Amino acid sequence: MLLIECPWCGPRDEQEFGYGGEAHIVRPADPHALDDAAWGEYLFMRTNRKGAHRERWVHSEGCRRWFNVVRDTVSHEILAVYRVGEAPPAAGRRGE
Amino acid sequence: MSEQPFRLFAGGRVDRERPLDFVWAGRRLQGYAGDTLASALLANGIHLVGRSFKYHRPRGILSAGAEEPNALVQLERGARTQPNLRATQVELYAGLHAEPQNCWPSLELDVGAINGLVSRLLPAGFYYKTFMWPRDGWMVYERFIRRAAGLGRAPSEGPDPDVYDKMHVHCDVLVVGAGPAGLAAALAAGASGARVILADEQSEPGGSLLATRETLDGEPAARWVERALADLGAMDEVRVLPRTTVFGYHDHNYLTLAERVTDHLPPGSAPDRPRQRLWKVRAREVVLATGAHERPMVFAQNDRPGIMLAGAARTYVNRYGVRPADRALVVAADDGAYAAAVDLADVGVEVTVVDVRAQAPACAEQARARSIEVLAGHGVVRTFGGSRVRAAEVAPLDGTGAGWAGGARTLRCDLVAMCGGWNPTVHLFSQSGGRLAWNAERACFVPAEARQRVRVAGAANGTFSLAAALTEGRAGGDAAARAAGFSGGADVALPAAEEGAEPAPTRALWSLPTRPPGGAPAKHFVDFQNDVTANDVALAAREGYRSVEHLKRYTTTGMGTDQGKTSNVNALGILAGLLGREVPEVGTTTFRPPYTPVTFGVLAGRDVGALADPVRTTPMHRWHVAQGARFEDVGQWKRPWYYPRPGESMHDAVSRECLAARNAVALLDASTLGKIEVRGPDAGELLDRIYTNGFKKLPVGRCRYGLMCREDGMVLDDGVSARLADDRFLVHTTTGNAARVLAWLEEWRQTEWPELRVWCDSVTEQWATASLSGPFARRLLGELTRDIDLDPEAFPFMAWRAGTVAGIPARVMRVSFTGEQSYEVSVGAGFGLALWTAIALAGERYGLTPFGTETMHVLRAEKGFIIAGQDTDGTVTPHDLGLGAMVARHKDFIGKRSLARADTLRADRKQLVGLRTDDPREVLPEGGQIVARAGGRPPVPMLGHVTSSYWSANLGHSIALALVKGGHARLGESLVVQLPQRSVPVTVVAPTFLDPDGERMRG
Amino acid sequence: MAEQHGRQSALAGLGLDAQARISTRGAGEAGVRLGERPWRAQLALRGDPESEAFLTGVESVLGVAPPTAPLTVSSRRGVACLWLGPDEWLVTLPDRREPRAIARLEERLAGLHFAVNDVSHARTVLGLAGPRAREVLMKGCALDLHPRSFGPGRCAQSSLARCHVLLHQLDAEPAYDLYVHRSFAEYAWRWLCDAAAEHGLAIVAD
Amino acid sequence: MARYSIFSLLRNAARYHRDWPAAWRSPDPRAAYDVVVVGGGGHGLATAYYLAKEHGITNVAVLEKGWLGGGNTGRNTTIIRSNYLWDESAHLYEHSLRLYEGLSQELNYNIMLSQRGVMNLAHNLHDLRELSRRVNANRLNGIDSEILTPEQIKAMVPILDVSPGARYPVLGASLQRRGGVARHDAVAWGFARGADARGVDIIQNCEVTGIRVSDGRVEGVETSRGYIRAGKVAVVVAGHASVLAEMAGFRLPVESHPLQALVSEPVKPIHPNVVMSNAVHVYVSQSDKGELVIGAGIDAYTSYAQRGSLPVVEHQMGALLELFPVFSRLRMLRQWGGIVDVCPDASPIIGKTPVRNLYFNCGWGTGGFKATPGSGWVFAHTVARDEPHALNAAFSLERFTTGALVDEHGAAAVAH
Ligand SMILES: Cc1cc2nc3c(=O)[nH]c(=O)nc-3n(C[C@H](O)[C@H](O)[C@H](O)COP(=O)(O)OP(=O)(O)OC[C@H]3O[C@@H](n4cnc5c(N)ncnc54)[C@H](O)[C@@H]3O)c2cc1C
Ligand SMILES: NC(=O)c1ccc[n+]([C@@H]2O[C@H](COP(=O)([O-])OP(=O)(O)OC[C@H]3O[C@@H](n4cnc5c(N)ncnc54)[C@H](O)[C@@H]3O)[C@@H](O)[C@H]2O)c1
Ligand SMILES: Cc1cc2nc3c(=O)[nH]c(=O)nc-3n(C[C@H](O)[C@H](O)[C@H](O)COP(=O)(O)O)c2cc1C
Ligand SMILES: [Zn+2]
Repeated sequence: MLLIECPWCGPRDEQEFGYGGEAHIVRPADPHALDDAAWGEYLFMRTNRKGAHRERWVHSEGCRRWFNVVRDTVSHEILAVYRVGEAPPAAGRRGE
Repeated sequence: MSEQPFRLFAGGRVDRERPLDFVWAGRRLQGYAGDTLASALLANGIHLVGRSFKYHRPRGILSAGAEEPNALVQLERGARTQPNLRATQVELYAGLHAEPQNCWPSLELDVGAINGLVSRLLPAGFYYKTFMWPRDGWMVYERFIRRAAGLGRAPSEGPDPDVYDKMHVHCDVLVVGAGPAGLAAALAAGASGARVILADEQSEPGGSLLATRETLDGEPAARWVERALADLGAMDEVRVLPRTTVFGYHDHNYLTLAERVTDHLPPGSAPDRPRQRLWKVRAREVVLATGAHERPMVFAQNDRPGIMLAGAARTYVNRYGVRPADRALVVAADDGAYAAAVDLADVGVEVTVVDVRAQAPACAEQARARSIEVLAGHGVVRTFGGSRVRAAEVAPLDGTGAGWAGGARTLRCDLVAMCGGWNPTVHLFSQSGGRLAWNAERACFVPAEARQRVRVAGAANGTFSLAAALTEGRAGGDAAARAAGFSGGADVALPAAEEGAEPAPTRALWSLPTRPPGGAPAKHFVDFQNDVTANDVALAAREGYRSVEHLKRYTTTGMGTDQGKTSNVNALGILAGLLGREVPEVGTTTFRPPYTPVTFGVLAGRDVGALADPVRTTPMHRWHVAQGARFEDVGQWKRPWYYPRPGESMHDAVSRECLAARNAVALLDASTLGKIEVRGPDAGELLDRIYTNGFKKLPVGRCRYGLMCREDGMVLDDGVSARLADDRFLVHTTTGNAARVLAWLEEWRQTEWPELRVWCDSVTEQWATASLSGPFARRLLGELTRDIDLDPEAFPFMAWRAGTVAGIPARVMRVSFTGEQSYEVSVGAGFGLALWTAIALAGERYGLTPFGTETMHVLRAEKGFIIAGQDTDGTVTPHDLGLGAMVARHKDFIGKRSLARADTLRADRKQLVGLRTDDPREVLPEGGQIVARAGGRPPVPMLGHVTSSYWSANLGHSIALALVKGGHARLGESLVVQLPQRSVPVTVVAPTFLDPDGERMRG
Repeated sequence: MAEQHGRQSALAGLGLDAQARISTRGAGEAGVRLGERPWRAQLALRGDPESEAFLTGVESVLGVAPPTAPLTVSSRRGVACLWLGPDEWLVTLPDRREPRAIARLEERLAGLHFAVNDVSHARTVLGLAGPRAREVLMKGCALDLHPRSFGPGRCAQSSLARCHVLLHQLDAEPAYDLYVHRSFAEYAWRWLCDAAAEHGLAIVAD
Repeated sequence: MARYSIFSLLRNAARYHRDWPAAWRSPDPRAAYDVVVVGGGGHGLATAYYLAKEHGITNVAVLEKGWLGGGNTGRNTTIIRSNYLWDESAHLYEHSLRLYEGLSQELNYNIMLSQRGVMNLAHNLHDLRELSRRVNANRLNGIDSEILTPEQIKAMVPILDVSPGARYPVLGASLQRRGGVARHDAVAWGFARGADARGVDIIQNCEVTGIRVSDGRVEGVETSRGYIRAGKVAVVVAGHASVLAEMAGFRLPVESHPLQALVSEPVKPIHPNVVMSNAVHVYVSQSDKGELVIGAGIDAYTSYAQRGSLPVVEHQMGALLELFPVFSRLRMLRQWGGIVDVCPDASPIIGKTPVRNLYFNCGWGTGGFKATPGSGWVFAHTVARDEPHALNAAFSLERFTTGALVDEHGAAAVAH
């Protein structure tokens, strides 16, 4: 059971959260300017990193806020937590 | 009743004032409070307690604890029976009933023992090499093999009469194991004021101190244990949990504990209390003081009843006051055996020690002082006996330990006590991700690098002396508390332990030689439960199954209920020898939870029966129940499905409800629909980006049907939204998607478009909704409201108004899912029942008929309205549904780009159409597959399937909706619905069967 | 009381008034006391915590300002404002004060980006109190409720067994208000009764 | 290859089993191979076996970073069935099941295929509708499939609670009688032995750490045991597909998640076939040794930690006991997890990649054990011919560009 630090509510059990997949996948400003391949890339292709992974979580049973986490997908160690719109902390780049 | 012939007159922790009767294998016996089933059996002279899995060999009690592979019993009967319990851990209570397992007709005379006679044909993995003919032969062989499978029996009746509990706890320091190291750790951590939990799997704390005659501060060690417990009891923030096994060490210092709350009491005698409790502990710091398991020695016929671990023999003497034998042979590869020899001798057992080490260690002096013969450099050649060991042959070993150096001598004995060394109980440490290292001196794996916030102390850390275990425990407890931000535990006083002799190294002789060399290999058991022998290990290695993981799976070593606590390291040692490698190079298999098995019941906790999963009901539920409604499960909701009148079939009831809705007026409980308030200056903008159609221009007071897609262009949900104010919308979702759509809006709003000034709040539970449908709907509603002008001019279709209905503040939306004149009346949920009953009363004059989801489905299908999730399945676009007109051209929305991909532009996509059966009475089964023509051999190309299908009482014929390849271009075509037994000819029609222009609902 | 002027409490179906008399032990010796506290007016309030105008505007209407410290409650004279999220609060008021409170908030905050919704019917409140109340909660709630981490004046949203709960600790006995969604209320009630049985349960009227 | 039979067993017994040969060699890697298969799970070994057997390509190495079959092949709940919804899937899985039906003989290794029947339960009207849609489709595709009433279900599995008042009432089930289970390790070992006998080098403890690409074409692989040149590289590494793709410079539409499983202590036979329930996310069978083999769901987050997790198991235990009340007093013996690679449409990817002569076979997610022989068979074809077989043409990477997904979600939220 992961212990995830909500930036607002503090550390809570993983079961209070929803997982939102890889972070920093920005929706293209003009989707229609993309060809099918580029659109497919945005829709489906994922880094799926083994190691430090930047990902989104939402505190669904708590404050309902989305935020970002850098988590090692092998050890499950949480390396950083930061809010939407903030740049990933430098430490989060470890192992990338 | 027997008189416990092997019970000592004094000593031990059993209460001779409290005799307890129990039944074993049909015999009534007696033991004492404080006994385990195993100690009580031994007190009665019973050693044969089970049969092994594969060869059905007679087996006895090997250990005195959690590591027991042999003494597995079936406890109790009926709904409370439990298989595979270790007799060594079952606490005796009055009236206990236990039976041996895996034997027939009886323990003494077991037919399965035939397997032993042909055992040569059954080496490891034999089944991979045979049972292959004929081609389907395995199904026949399997039937027989399965009959032999398994150990004990599951209850034949359910549900479980007992209840199970769970607890979430947070603590600063969790100490696992309450032996000397754990007690010292808890005292140190507790003294610092930290929140401490001390858990031990045994009935009372004390660990090995309860089983020895060591002293602390010159007194029996148990006295100190009492004092330590009293001290801990006085600390407010310390919780001591006996009978609690820490079975899992998960991510982020989360540990799971199984407490046996009332298992030690007669079944059913504590009805208020749970049987077991699952503790889920989030610990800042952990101290593992889990002790060590003694290793058996691997020699020929080392599995007979009466052959046990030396430490176990010692435990039975000291803790349970049992004299386990008259004459004992103690076999040593480690000094630990001598303490057992001495303790046995002191209660009158005649003892001989055989030490595989060339020289007897210093501690042998104590044995010699009791005139115990010590044969150094000797080993056991083989043993004799049937249901109990009778004698053993011993001989001098050669220097390498691989052969015998002299003649054998037969010693009479009814107990062989062996000590092959000790394995620190590193299970939890290893589960936590910690790395192990090999200690060559003591021939065992010890904890090395931790990955989580954990410390190890005492025997679990390879620290085998009492004094050192105590100091290490204190240091661990103190350091853990300090790491959690508390201090002051370092100077907790520790008792003085006796100084023992410096221990001699353990001799890692993984398997003793056979005799005669090269002759028929007698069985040297490595894994007792699964009957794996040293030869099986050799065979696996020879055949290429050389990774420890292959060895495990090919031979099943360590896969039994004991998970190899006594066998794994011996197997590794043997394998390493065969491969010419060192043990640590070979490595261990993976330690997995649980440390010892835990019941499914305690994992489920209270989530069973009525509490298995919340059942959600609407405020009107009681009324529906009173009217005899049948319910349909929609997610967690119970929705009225239909309301049969006495004697009515479902078909009758639904037809009646359908007719009422079209010809009079009918009433549906629509409270379960999701409702979201979207508010802020950018509310319209948010909806525009989510829905395929536009909302920004929707006038206040009006409603609009919307469709939303996933980013891949597939329909996600639909529903009607009302504009409540300039900056305010009420969005409706389908029942099943209420939470999902709110989450969807929030996700986009927060993560992608934080600049939008808009809030989303769920108001699903705030409102109860009664939906009126039918030509009399307006008239009926008119009787219930005075302040809402229902005139169609004033209150047109797709508008909403606020006012009072039946005297209750209400919001009325003129929307229609049935295609009839329809009003959805929403009131505060607390008034739902009042509203409903008021409508029902006023409606009597109009023939008001309540209807359920089934009728709703029919009515909407008559109109060709879809149900997301029924007529769509995640592969359907708005265009496929014929709703292309709802796809805005001049704005972007989630999923729009995907509608322009190659595959979504295909003309032959599956599209929503209507189907008419040639026989109007034939109702197609939903899920029926559509083909071009009947017959044909598989694979038959399929064109689509029936998504919705009903008898339409209003139309007098059946109707169906279907997704059909290129369906929009097939109107008028004849196709066939191919069912298992027959094929049904159908014609493709437009999906709207009734009132295509919507006169009825607009009017 | 499960019914009032035609309004049904979320637990009206359970016949609690009768149960209050047949509870396992008297309120005095029970480890846990449980009762429904219906009819509390509740407003879902959204706004910008950085906006002074919003905070003071709310305070001028309700008498309490929305707390900006996470997981806290500000309360005064029967009105409480519970922190739900950085821009989200639950305001509780005495019964039937909600229409006027909403109207005044709308008026006072006009022009600001805020939202207020009447959610008085959406949840009910279960009162749980007694020396063993914390233990009962711990059976289904993973929050750290130890006095060192949680106490009177604190609130938190989490799960209780299989439903969402908003927990508000009222005093140190401890006593809690548990806000549960209406359609989950019967489940939560049954669950609490079951979990509390081992400690002795008294069902009390509000 | 020494043939296994009852006679060879008798013969060897007489010599105390001292003469059995190794089931496969353990050669050192050579400098170059025609085809390097990365990943020694069932799929990789089957690929090598069929390359040799069907296409005569025997200069092949299988590189496995750990031990053979130690990935998902060694940790799955062994359910085999072919009753998939869409034609593309149905044909592929049915091909696989047919191969399974003759596999013990073909490999001369008893994989203990036990066709005891697989049941999928329906707990509400929606389930029932989806079930009949699938059963109808299966039958038209020539796959045995039928619908059972609660009474029929009860007759087959008496311990299942089918009472209408149950929290998860059983309204019906689909049954594929040819479905069942097989001994998972034996599938890997049998293919390994068969491939080895045809000349394939099986190299364990050899991790691929890099893929050399030049001019858009694969040249070889870097490994923990040195560089190995390769004419073609076929990657079949399940949960690690993205890691290997990254080595070759592209991304995949997969995410890796831990899928949970557990076994009970062994008990006498009580559960005759395989019961699956998508709605409550459990599936359970009883092995020939007696333990209940129970699959649960996946952890929602991506992970490469092959570990069991508590919350998933805890949650599903409640549902399991609602279906099988008599299991309450049985005990969990061991729990673990495997890293499954999940595609957005819950269907695999088998085919060519942006790099020439580099092929990927992945995305089997929670349900690829049943596909082992079929997957190896079509993948071998794809690698040998440099083009997909008709059976796997639909499962290309291309589909994520065109949108022609094979979405099996609807049919089986938890697929196995
Ligand atoms: C708990 C669980 C239950 C399941 N239940 C079922 C079921 O009931 N029915 C079903 O059909 N399917 C089931 N599955 C899915 C099934 O197990 C897999 O789809 C299937 O086994 C995949 O086989 P594979 O050979 O592709 O992968 P694997 O067996 O995982 O083999 C991949 C191999 O690649 C190796 N590898 C990875 N990286 C490298 C590298 N860099 N270099 C060299 N080697 C590498 C790995 O070590 C591994 O041995 C289940 C899976 C799990 C985890
Ligand atoms: N002579 C030797 O070689 C030798 C070997 C081993 C131990 N010892 C003696 O043992 C003592 C060591 O003390 P210690 O405190 O380290 O060990 P201990 O054996 O006294 O205590 C360990 C305790 O942990 C409990 N435990 C183990 N795993 C558990 C789990 N998962 N959950 C709950 N409880 C669990 C055990 O039941 C036991 O009560 C010393 O007195 C030492 O002399 C000697
Ligand atoms: C079908 C099946 C049956 C299993 N039966 C047992 C068993 O009887 N005893 C056991 O200890 N483990 C059993 N396991 C679990 C394995 O021991 C092991 O945990 C699993 O294969 C994952 O490997 P790992 O734990 O080594 O990582 C079984 C696994 C599977 C897939
Ligand atoms: Zn939060």
